[in-house]
Amino acid sequence: MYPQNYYFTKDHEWVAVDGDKATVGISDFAQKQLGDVVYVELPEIGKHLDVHQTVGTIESVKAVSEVFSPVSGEVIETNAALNNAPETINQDPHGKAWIIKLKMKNPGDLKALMKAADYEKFLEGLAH
Amino acid sequence: MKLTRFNAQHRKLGAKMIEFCGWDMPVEYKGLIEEHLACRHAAGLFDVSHMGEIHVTGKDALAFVQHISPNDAARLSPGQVQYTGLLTSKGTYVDDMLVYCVHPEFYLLVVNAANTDKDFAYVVSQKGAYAVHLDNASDRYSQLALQGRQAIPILQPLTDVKLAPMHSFTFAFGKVAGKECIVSRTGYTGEDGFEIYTLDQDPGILWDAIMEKGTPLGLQPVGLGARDTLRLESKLPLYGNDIDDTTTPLECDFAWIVKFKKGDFLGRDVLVRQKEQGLTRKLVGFELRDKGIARPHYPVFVDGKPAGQVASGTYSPLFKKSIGLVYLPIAKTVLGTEFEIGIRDKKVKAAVVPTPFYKRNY
Amino acid sequence: MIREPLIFEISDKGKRAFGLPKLDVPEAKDAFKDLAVRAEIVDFPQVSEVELVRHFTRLSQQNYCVDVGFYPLGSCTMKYNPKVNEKVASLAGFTAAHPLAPPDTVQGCLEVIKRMQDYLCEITGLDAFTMQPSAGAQGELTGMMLVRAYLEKQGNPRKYVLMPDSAHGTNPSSAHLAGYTVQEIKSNDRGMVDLEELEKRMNGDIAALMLTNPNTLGVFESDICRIAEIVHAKGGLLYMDGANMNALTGMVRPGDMGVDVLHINLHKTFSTPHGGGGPGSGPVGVKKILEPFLPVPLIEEKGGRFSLNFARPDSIGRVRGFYGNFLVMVKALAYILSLGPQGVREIAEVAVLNSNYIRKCLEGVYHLQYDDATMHEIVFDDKFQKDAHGITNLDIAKRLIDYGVHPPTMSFPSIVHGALMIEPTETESKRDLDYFIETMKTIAREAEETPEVLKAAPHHSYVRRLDETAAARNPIVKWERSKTS
Amino acid sequence: MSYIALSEKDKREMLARIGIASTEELFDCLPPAVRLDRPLDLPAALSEPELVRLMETISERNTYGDFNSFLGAGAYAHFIPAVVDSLSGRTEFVTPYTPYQPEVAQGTLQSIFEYQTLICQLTGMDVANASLYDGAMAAAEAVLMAHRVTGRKKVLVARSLHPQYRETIRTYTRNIGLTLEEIGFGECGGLITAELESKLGPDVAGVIVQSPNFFGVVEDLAKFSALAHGPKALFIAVVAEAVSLGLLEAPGKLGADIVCGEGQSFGLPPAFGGPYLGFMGCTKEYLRQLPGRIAGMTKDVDGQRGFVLTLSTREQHIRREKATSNICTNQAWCALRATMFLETLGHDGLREMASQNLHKARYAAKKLSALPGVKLRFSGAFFNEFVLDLPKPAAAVNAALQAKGILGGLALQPFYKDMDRSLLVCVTEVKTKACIDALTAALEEVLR
Repeated sequence: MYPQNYYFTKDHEWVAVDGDKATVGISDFAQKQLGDVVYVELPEIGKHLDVHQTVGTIESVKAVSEVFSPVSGEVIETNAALNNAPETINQDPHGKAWIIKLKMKNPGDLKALMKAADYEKFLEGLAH
Repeated sequence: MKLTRFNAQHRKLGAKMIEFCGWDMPVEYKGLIEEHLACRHAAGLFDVSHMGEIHVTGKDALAFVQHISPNDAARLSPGQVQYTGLLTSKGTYVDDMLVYCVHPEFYLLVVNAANTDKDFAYVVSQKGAYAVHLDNASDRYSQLALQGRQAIPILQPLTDVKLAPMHSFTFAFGKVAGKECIVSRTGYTGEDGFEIYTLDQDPGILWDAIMEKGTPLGLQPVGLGARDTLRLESKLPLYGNDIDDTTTPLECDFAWIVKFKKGDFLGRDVLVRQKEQGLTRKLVGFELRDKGIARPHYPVFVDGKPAGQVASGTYSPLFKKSIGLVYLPIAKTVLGTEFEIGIRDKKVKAAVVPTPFYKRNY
Repeated sequence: MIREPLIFEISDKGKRAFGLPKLDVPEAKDAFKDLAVRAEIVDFPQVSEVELVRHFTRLSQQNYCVDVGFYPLGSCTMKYNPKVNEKVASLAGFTAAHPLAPPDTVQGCLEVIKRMQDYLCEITGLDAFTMQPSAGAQGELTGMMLVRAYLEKQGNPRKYVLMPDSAHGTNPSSAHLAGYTVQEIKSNDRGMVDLEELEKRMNGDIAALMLTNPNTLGVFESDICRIAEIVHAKGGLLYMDGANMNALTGMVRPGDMGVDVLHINLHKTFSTPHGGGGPGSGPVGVKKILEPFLPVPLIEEKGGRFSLNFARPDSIGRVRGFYGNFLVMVKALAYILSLGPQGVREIAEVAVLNSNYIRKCLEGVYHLQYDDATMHEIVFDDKFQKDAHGITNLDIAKRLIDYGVHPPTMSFPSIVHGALMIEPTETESKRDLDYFIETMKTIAREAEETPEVLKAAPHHSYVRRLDETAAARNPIVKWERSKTS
Repeated sequence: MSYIALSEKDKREMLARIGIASTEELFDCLPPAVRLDRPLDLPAALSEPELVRLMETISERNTYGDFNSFLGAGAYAHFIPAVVDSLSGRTEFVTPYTPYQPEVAQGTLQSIFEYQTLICQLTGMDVANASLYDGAMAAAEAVLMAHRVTGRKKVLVARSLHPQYRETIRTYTRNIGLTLEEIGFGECGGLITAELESKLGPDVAGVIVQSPNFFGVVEDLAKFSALAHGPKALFIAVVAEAVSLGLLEAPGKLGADIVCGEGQSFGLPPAFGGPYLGFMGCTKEYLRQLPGRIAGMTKDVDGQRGFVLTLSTREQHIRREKATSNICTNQAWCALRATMFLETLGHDGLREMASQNLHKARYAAKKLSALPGVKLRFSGAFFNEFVLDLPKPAAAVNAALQAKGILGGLALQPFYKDMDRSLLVCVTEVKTKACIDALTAALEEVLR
């Protein structure tokens, strides 16, 4: 279910790494929690983010939730498609619905993150 | 946590459950927007068993209801329902409620789940010398709401009550799926539809039968989430957001439930004065002109200066935009008036628009 | 003793007791053209006035009546009928008035009816009254038709009417004639309505609960307010049979106890004479919600002028000709005016006192199936006498006749076997009460010592026990020259 | 004035015997919440002289007695012999209850038995009951009876049946699924034969016709009963003016299965509409379907003739909802007066009264219809009532006549929309020639 090559945070973001480029989104678990996503607020390109700094906000009809950056770096691309099709986040959270791409400053940040298997265990933990 | 008598049904449907005023309630099933639109375009079924029911009985029942309600219950004949408020002596809301005239000596008050105990205590405190018996029957009642244009085709095969001839805001006793019920042509969605009350201790069949009949007609179970967006699109007030013990029916634009001519009632003199002196603020509908979603308690700015908070605000699944209700200074309540709402770090443009946002056309 | 013959047996051609003035207009020629005219009225009586007068005077002497002695007929309220009421009811102004006369020529009659409507509203705590029904049974029917009309107006007349198994037989037949199916509810072990049972049985198919209160055992349904609540909660109505109003006047008002519709009997509570079985009068009172459905016409007053209102679109119509048993209303009005507020209250006060005095004095002598507090009447039964000596309530009743007392009611309530339903009313003197009590004790003794005397009673009446079986098996319901005599 | 017979001493002794301090304790069973905590709002008690004065004052507000009245239409002014008031006023007749205890009620029972016999003789029926409330209710009970007997649900009702009787029938039948169809009246004022024929069928329970009908016209009962019997429907004859039975053939002899009607004419004053007397008889095969009380003859244990209420298994206290009727008390005392009235008049007296009614009505009709613009509405033979068609609205004419001290009759427009110029005039034996001539003269003036 959760892509093996992704890293996950306790706040339910995911990171996919390609060299020093990191793609960030929210996990399937997170979108389920949010329910129907109706609005996404994206950062400006070029903005520098530290670990756990706010990337933007995702709003469902009932809830607002912030997306935190799993790693530090500079925003090099945002998924403008989400402005007009926020529901993509419910439909394809691990794929089309990526939120930002970062140029990583410190790959060491990844050490603090979970791999898919650990994340699933972590979710089971939440269930009980 | 209290369970409604339909809890098993919600679990079976895999509803997302939350605690709501001490009740284990479904907030959504398949998804808020889908549920919202199903109710707008076909029909929705709501478990609203958490609502409060209070019996007012005895020979002074009418006189007592007249005392606690600003609306004129004397106009009700048996079988009719009336929307009104439960007011403090200051004319502000303790709650809003429906008054069912079952008989001139038997009235049923339906109040909000969040306020049931407070309301009952308040009603009791008003008993005084009235020859009435007050009974908080909330836990004995279960209640379903079947709302939407398909409500009659879905419900009629299940009941001996003739639905089509019923006027809105009337009710009848009858059997639904073999269970003794009160079938009331009322609702909280802006759609046509029915609220079904039963004292049956095992009413599960009601839910199952209605779902079975309704599913082919597009019926969906609807959770508390969509219930709120549906009511807001129709500008039906929610206690705690739009009305509370600081607001009066006049301010929230419900002057029509205040019948000064009927004689005295709780809060009357204050309301008379407020009417004479004129309102300083009023509840109006707005929509955002820019991106974003205005939510309750977000700060409001008029001419750049802070002017209170958003009362109700949400994303409208039907209109796909951000709508809401807000108290504005009377001068600023003119349609089209622009103001700002603080959403996190920015101020977003909003404008006063006509309400209700949604009005059914059938 | 002279056996009084039937009038037909003393009739003889040509005898007359009456004559008219000579016809003062010319006889119409061909008067009988196109008419089927009868040659004679075969065997129609012809007697002299003195024979006629003696005939009826002797017949009258074969009747027992309230003016002769104690008449404790339960649920019939055989109280004294004041003479002045008869006098005022015979005033020419009232008796001559034609029911279709222009209202401005019969203001007095309309005032009588209007006053009765108003006074009965005050006494019962209801909002409107119709004086039209001729007697209790017609009042019940009218009341149930009102219930039906009210529910029909709301879209569903409903199917059933609930009533306790202690109800009088007219209740079910009236409900039936109003188009309802009767459902009985068992009384609890105290002879009262069982609340749990009622709550179980009450539903949206039930139009009304028909209740007699105090019930036919003379016991007040003390849960009446709760009963009303249970019935009202399902949109049903509470009907009260006011047959026993004599226990309540001035003490409590049905309208205040949640009753929506009731009938009362002027010939019971309001002392109009029973006339050997009528005429009665059974006015029906209702709460506002039922007022639009009352029979036409209603009498209304504006600025001292009385009028008849026929324009009532929702009315159930009329249940008889004209406006009711008017002269009976005149007597009841006279009674209410004589008594005044205190006197009306005294009715209940003393009726209940008398009944409880009898109860106290006869407890232990006769068996009581229920021992709750009783009001205006008390239902003993023959258990002691029957078990020990095979003496039934009928034997006891017939023996009372020998002692110059009218027997109590025995035909109901059906939940008491061998019932002796005793209602003394408020107008009895202590002397007469004591005489009755002593007589009942004597009869109880006789049941032990000389049961055969009771079995054969009455001994001193004009006729003795009559063969009712033969009468029903081979009914002779009229005199015929050939057969009868 | 109070009618309580207990002294204070009596009360004290009785309370002591019961073991309580005050009568209040006897009412502890009443819910305190609803106890009346104030005196009733009624006029203060009156002494007998005050009461009589007040009631006389009220009765004098009726000015009706001052008018020369020709009102009938179901309530008739006939002479009442003194013996009727004197004998029926005997307390032994006035103050007993229904004769449940025959041993002490032979007076009432034997007079009912005589009453039943007289009704049978007059109507030509085999059996009659002990009376019903009034004519309208008797008609309704007759319709219900026809439904019970035949099990059919449609009843044909003559439009010339008294309007109030028709209303009462409607009220009594509407809740038990009976349908009523009216049969119109023709030029003669009687039932339209063709209409009856066309509406008769195997679904018809009964045909109910009044004769003399509401317009006073005597119906051809023989013809209509024969037609009704074709599809085995019962024929019900209604008589609202009972005195006519003294002269006209008994409906039973003309084929009626049930005869019912209003007995007020027999010794009961108009009294603003009641108490009156519903009478009802039928052929013997329907005896057990006959509603109301019935007295029967039997013997006591010594073989003495006596009378009892019989066939009570038809009644509600035994049959409950299956009873033939819900009626319990009847109009016993009114029936007693009728019995006294009929036995006082006797065979010849009743015939004489009936024929005087006929002759006086014919005289009045002749005089009145001779006035310019006035004519008899119907051609059929009538008894003591007839309908005049006037050149002006009847209501207006009535008002004008009233101003002259005359009540000319009943304007029919409220009962028959299209008859706004029709007046129903009743002339009984109490109307002298002078009274009739006064009406003629007054009408002439009013119309001039």
